[in-house]
Amino acid sequence: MHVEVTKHDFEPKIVAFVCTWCTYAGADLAGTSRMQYPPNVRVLKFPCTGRIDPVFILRAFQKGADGVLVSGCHPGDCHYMAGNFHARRRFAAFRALLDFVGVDLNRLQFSWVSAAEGGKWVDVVTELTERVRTMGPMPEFKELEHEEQWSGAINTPELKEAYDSIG
Amino acid sequence: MSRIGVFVCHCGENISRTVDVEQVAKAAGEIPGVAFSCDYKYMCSDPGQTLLKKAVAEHKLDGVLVAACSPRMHEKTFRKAAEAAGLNPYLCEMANIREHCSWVHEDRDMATAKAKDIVKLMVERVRKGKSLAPITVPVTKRALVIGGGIAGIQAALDIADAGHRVVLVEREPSIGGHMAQLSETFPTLDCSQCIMTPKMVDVANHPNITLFTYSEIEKVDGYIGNFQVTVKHKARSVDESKCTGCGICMTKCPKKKIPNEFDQGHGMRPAIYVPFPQAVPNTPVIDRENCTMFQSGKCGVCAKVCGPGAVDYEQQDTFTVEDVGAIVVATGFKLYTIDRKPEGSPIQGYGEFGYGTIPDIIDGMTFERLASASGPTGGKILRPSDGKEPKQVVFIQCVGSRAREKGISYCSKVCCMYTAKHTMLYHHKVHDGQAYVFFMDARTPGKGYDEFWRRAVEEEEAVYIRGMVSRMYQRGDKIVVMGSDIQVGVQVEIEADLVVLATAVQPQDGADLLAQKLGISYDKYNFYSEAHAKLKPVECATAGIYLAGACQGPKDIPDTVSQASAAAAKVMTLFAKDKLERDPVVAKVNEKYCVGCFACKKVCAYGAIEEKEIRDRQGNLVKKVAYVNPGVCGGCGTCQATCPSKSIELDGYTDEQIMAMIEAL
Amino acid sequence: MKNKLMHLSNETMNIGFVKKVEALSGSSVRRCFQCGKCSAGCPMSTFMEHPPNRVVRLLQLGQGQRILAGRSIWYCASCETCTTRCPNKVDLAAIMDALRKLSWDADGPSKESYVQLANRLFIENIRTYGRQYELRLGAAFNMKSGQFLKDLMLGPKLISKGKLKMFHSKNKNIAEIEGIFKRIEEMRKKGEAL
Amino acid sequence: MTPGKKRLSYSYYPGCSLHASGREYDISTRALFKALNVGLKEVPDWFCCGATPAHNVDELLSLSLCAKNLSLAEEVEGDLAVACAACFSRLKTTQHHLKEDDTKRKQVEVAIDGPAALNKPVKHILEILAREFGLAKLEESVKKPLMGLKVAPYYGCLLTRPPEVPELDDCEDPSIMEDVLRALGAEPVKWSHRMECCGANFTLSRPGVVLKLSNAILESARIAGADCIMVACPLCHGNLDIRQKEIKEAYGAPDSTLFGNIFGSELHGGSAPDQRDIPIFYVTQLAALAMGVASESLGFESVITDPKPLLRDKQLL
Repeated sequence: MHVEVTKHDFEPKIVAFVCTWCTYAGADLAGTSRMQYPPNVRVLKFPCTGRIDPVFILRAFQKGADGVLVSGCHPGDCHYMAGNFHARRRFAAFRALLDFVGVDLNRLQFSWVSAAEGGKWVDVVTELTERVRTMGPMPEFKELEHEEQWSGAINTPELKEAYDSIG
Repeated sequence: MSRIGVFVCHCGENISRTVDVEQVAKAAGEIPGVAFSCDYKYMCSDPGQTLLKKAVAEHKLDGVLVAACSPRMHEKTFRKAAEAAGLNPYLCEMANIREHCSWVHEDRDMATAKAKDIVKLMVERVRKGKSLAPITVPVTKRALVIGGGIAGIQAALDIADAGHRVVLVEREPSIGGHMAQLSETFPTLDCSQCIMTPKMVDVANHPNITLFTYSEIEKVDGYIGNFQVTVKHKARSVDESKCTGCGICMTKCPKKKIPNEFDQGHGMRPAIYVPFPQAVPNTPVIDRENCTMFQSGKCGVCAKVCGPGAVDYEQQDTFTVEDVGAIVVATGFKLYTIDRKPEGSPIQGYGEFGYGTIPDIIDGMTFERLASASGPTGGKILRPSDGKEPKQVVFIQCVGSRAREKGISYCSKVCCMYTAKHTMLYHHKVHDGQAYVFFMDARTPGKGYDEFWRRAVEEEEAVYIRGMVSRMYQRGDKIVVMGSDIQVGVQVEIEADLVVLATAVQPQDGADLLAQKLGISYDKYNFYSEAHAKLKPVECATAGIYLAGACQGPKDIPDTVSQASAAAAKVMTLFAKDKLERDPVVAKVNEKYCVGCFACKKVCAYGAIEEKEIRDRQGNLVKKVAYVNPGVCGGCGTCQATCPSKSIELDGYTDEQIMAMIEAL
Repeated sequence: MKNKLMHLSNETMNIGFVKKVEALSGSSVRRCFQCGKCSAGCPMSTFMEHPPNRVVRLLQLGQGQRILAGRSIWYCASCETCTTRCPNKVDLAAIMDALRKLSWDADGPSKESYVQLANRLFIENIRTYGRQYELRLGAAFNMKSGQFLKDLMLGPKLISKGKLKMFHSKNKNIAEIEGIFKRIEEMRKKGEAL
Repeated sequence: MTPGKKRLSYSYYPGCSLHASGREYDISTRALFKALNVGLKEVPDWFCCGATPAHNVDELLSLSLCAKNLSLAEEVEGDLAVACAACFSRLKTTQHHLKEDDTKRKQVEVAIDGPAALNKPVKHILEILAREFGLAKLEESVKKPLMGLKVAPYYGCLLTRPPEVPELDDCEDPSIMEDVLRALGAEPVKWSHRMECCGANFTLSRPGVVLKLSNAILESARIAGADCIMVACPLCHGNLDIRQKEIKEAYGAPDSTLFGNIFGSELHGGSAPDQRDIPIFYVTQLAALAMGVASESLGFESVITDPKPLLRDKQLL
């Protein structure tokens, strides 16, 4: 099957944090089935969605991701029994926080993709990519990185006092 | 500065067709810290692996990245090659540029750019990787089998015959389980007890088997190879070491009219009893709730007549701790009943069949007892209400099973076959009787099974009616059965003398509680979950625990025996080694920073995290910290994402590694 | 009904009709595995040419027209026995309601006119009077169905027993009933309700 | 509620039948509540609930009519007491559906041009007697126990079905009628047809259906040795009472299959057929009678199958 490739002005950068047992395997299945999806996604493999720290998502946005996908096993199917349940609770809270900070939640997607759902992986990635493409780039966090980066120097009296009090 | 080698594979044309592998290799070579990069047609081939080994030696590489297929495909291959070249295998990683890149994208430029990115990320992962050593744990070569039905018996005998010691724990006073209750078995119609009791005797006589009946699992500690299991030995009120099994206590017991559980309540037994004559062990127990001595303090007949003085009214429950390396769970099933269920129960009864109040509506197991030569009627088919021989018997399949409205949507698998068997047994015993079967589908896959069912229809003259029964009620001494034949499209009414329900197979009572003690998972019905439906059908997700028989799902005897032997084989495989090696992806605690909040302990699904005391030289408690038992840790990393002080870390997926990868985005 | 050959194809299976039935009834049709328990318990089954399970089967095959052409749906007494006992939570009573509604809308080609007529008169009575007046209902039914002598002996007896009122008054708030009928008709016209 | 302190009081939806063919149900309900000192205030200007014909062909109309009645009932204090089993079923079903289905609720709110009031508890008379007034208190209040009266309690279709809607009792094995009968001193008989359909509203369009189904019910009651049948639905009452004579004419001797086939009488051999009249009582008639209410004010004169000989025989008149 040949898919007509269209060139776009904006190619969003999508980062996917996936668990190794379900979604990574599901993405493998999409490959062995030769399904096609946008090449914008970069996959980072974790043993379990339970391992994924929300900080990783923030960092990914800072490092230029325009959209982030977190995907693991379906609830109840976790290889590690309950990791995805912890992830689900954690990210429910985290989403609310991101919303509060002002991040458009359309840039952050959570999904369950099992090892048998190659097609679903393709759908999820395609949908997220196209959605983020219409939203345009996300510069806010990138700028934030430069502003807030701490040189490591204790160059204000407040900082010095705080540092000393830790001992 | 690290010295990483990057090897980009063409995979024939699978990768190189859409990814410019030369460019990827070239770009990789320009990443700081990459000391060597190349591309090759088939990295997994012998010459490919040799190329990798040579490069490690020549360029003194301290890390290897193979950009090729999915790590699920060849990670083991390349880690072995790296190890052969003298590198720690965990410093070898794979970048998936086939399944995740070349196969799913058409645009060569974009695919190549993506492949470069993937390689860049993975180089960072290799750079921050650590040498890891496989974890070894010793193995106690003694197995525990829970449940003494045919599954547990088969597993215990197989393991014991292989030369390993086995502890077999059974909740009831005798082993034998449900198979001992059956009259004849399909599809051969051989007598169940005739093939079962010799196996029970084998268990009792086997030098490698320790048998604990009337005992339950109290507590399970430890992990694969090293379980400590506390067994509760319920007070039998009879000293097993003294009892000779003469049975005089049972004949003299004045309380004889207690419904016998073994006969489904249709025969009688005394208060001091063995469940059935061939019981193993042949040592009676006193049913304290029904014993006059225990209830009113007066009687004591059994103690007076017991020659060896084995009866002991003062006996207490005792506990032992058994060290075992593997556990086979074989707790079997119970049958669903149509009784009214307590309010809020997820399972419902059958009000339309009278909620079990009509005496001549019985279940399949009761029919087995009626048909059994050792049963309460001596093998004659006589109905419970008035002891008459029923001339019209209606069998109804799928009662409870395949009825999601009643709370059970699965098929119980054995009912089609045993109902066919029942019609045959009935026809053999009551020549002028007629059997009717209401059924939806005849599910008879299995060797000789469909032929068996057809025989029931064609030769034994059972009338099969495709349709279900809506309602049954008593009219005089008959039961009016209101059903339908969907093929003809009419309602069917039969005045039956006896109705036999093929009720659903459910897990044993307390299956969920046992699972919680063992730390294994179970489904919403309380059937135990296997690790993989296809490829790990006897393993649990919890290492070292195996499943056999109907506790995992409804099964007939041949399937149960096969699974029991398979579970035994898994135990033997485990016992073939003195030490266990396992993947070192486990969490470790940085005790310096751990504040002992134990948030990690709460989220750990494996119970791998313990509280460890840190003491100074004087022995004063300084603080408590978390400690991860590497034998138990499953390696999910949930603890690390949860830890507020970032003082627990999963080897192979450290924050440092992941952050480095994100930085390289 | 004759056993006509059933051609099955995307064209002959009217799945749109089945979807409408599912939407109106709020019950799945595909969930039925044809155990026949509904037909076994149906008090009206003997009056139907398609017993209840077969009505669902025909729906599964997209053969709505065969159901509407018959009289089975008009012989359902809405006793809910089928719904109560269905092992698969198929709400057959609601499916029957939906089928009757669709037949009604299509001005049903059904053979069963008496039941339809009775329903129509009943609803007309509500619209006109707000409440049901049984004498009027019975009389109108006999007139329109041409069974002038039906239950002839019962009428006077019931009137003498006070069971049938000769006279009745309209509700004071009768206008509100007309409003309900009108607004439902409008919603349907606009496609806002089925 | 503390007993004795606050008087039980209900709003009341009689329904069309209770103002016509089932007027004795209405009369006896009012008499009973008065005897028990329980308040009962009729909802003003209520409409027909639509009954079976409306939901049969137009669910939205049925839901709207019931929703309209429920909001009319809001104007009267107290939980809504309903005597007619069909009205009870329709009102409860409406509450259940509209609470679960937002789309339907919105459509209904357009139709009735106002919000749907779904929270007023709808209670059947039986529920009020057995649970709210209480069986113990009911037993205490009995002045003339219905000693020796063998009653076949007939639930019919709608009182308990479908299981998730009426919330009255177990949908296959209810006992609320039996409990009330025992409290009144009567003897409920065990019989097979207490929940079979009587033919319902086919009485108008296809009376043959009613004859057949009601015949089976009357038969079953006779076989069980019942003196009479107790009902809680005017339609069931109509079918079993008004058409009883016709049934006898149509079926003659009882048939042994209970399912009216034409060979029935042949199968029955020589024994004399049991053709006893089976009077049909409303639950409120029996209860009021036991409470000592004068039989003249219970509408017995409106009944076709005369219950007086039976009551006289049992010394209850």
